[in-house]
Amino acid sequence: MEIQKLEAIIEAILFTMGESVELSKIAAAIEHDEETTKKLIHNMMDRYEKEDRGIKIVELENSYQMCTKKEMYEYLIRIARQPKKHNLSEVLLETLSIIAYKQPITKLEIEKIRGVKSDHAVNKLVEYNLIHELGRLDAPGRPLLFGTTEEFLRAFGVQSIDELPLINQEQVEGFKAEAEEEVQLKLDV
Amino acid sequence: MEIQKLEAIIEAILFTMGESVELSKIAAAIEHDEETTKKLIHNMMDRYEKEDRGIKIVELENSYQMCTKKEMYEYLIRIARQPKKHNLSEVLLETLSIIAYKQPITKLEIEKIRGVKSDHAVNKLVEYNLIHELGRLDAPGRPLLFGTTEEFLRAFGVQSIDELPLINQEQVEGFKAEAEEEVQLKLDV
Amino acid sequence: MGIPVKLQAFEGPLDLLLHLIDKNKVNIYDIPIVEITRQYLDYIQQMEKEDLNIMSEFLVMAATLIDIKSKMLLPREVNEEGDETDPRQELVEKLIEYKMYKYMAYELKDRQIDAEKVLFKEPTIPKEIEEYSEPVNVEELLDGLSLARLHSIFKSIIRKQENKIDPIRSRFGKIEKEEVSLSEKIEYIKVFATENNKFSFRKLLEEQCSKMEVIVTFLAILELMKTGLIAISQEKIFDDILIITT
Repeated sequence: MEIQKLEAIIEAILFTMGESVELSKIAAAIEHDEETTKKLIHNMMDRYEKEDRGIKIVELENSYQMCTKKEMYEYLIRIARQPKKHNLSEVLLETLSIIAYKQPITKLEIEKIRGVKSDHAVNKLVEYNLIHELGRLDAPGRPLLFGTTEEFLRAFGVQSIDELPLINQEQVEGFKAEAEEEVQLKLDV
Repeated sequence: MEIQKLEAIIEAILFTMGESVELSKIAAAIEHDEETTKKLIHNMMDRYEKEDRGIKIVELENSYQMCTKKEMYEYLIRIARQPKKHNLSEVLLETLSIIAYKQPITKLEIEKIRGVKSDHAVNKLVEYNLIHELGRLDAPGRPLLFGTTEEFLRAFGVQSIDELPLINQEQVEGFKAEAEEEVQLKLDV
Repeated sequence: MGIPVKLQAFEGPLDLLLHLIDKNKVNIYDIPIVEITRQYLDYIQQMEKEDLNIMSEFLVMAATLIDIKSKMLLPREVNEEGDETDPRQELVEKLIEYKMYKYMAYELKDRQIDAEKVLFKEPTIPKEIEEYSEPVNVEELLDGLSLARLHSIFKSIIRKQENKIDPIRSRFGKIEKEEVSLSEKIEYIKVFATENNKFSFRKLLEEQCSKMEVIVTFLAILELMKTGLIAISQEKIFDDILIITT
């Protein structure tokens, strides 16, 4: 077989295995002795290194493995961080609203209100830094209490959690007053 | 950045991820627009194909994935694990071909074409991850719509569903021509 | 024309029909309905009648064939354009479509054989990259979410929760608990009656904390009246009821 064909087989083997492959196995697959195989692989290693390639072959105790070149890491990170487009699902929004208005609140209480297990939602909200642990309830099992974070308040432009439900009440009142004023104006005209 | 460097990055990304990577993600990672990125990748695809390489890049509906060339199979199988095989019965293949060509399609429509109940076949294909639910039809009962998955493209070596073997219409014409010929023969006799 | 001794398994009525058309070497556009129908019926007679569901699908096709057969005997129907319609047409179209997909299935099978020879690779994402996680941007996360919206979500959850409580069943729950037993209540009133010779029914009720207790107390009073331990008197309607120990 031509050298090119043999190298192609070695490339395919190292690629698909992903992990390190013993020299003896590679040699058996291409039906050549280990010495020849080793020479072939070292040739490939040199070429991969010289050429502008994203991958290379490394030797590890008579085994070989294909891997990415270190210089590629910063680009790989860009790929790795892309899929994590954070967004608030309905479940998360629901859980967040309960915590915002009922804090400090235990997971059990949240579950009672929602009627479903809420571990995942609570964990996600903690991960998103929208809620955090406030301490423990002085009750059997000493369950964790959750509340919204400062970041959460800041994002809504609210000073403290006391303002949360009130703001809404005030808003409603405000709307009412406005509406009444308008009516009054109309009557005056 | 030089083209070689960009190609090296793309190679590293596709190698590392192993799975299919969307064009948009690759483009974002190399900080180029999708069109340029696509051109780059297609250039690489051509070169991988021409050169004596063991690996190649395949396109799957606007995503790209690295894989071994099929000529390598006989050597690889001496080392690598047999890739999972879907042993598809005639019923499953028939149902799958209907879904592939008619997607999005409801179970009822499949059954109309086949003339038999198809729950089992559809469920099996979903289980094999060859088809999946695409949503619901805006019709009474809001029936589920099915379509093929990326795994389907991979399992059948198809780039995109538009590229499926033979276009319906042509095939129909072919059948018609065949039939007419037969009729003609009879008339001639 | 005979049926093959060994019955083939057919996927469905269309599959069988195509087989018969092929076997008879007839044109799909010009199905000799009488002959094909006869063979079709012969075939389903030999079928194992174990699965009625499968059987019924074959029978529907048989009925369709017989329907076509009878229509063939009648003068041809004419459509709006004045053309004669072939009663077989609908079936032919169905058969052609089905045949096409069967053909595609073979094509797919061929492709699959090739595609199976391609091997992929598991992701081997270096640890440094895998462990990297983008810090969450809270502002962006909450973008488009107003306090009013959050509040309305909260309100709707509370409403939902309230709706979940079945008013009738929730009361059943309290009865089941039987916190107040009638016999205990009777004992209680007996003691109360011996301590106070004459007492107000209303006052007695005021001492009861739950609705359930009120009801049981009332029942206890009735019971004690029946046994003659107490007597009651009321001057005018809606007046307080006086309970007197006899």
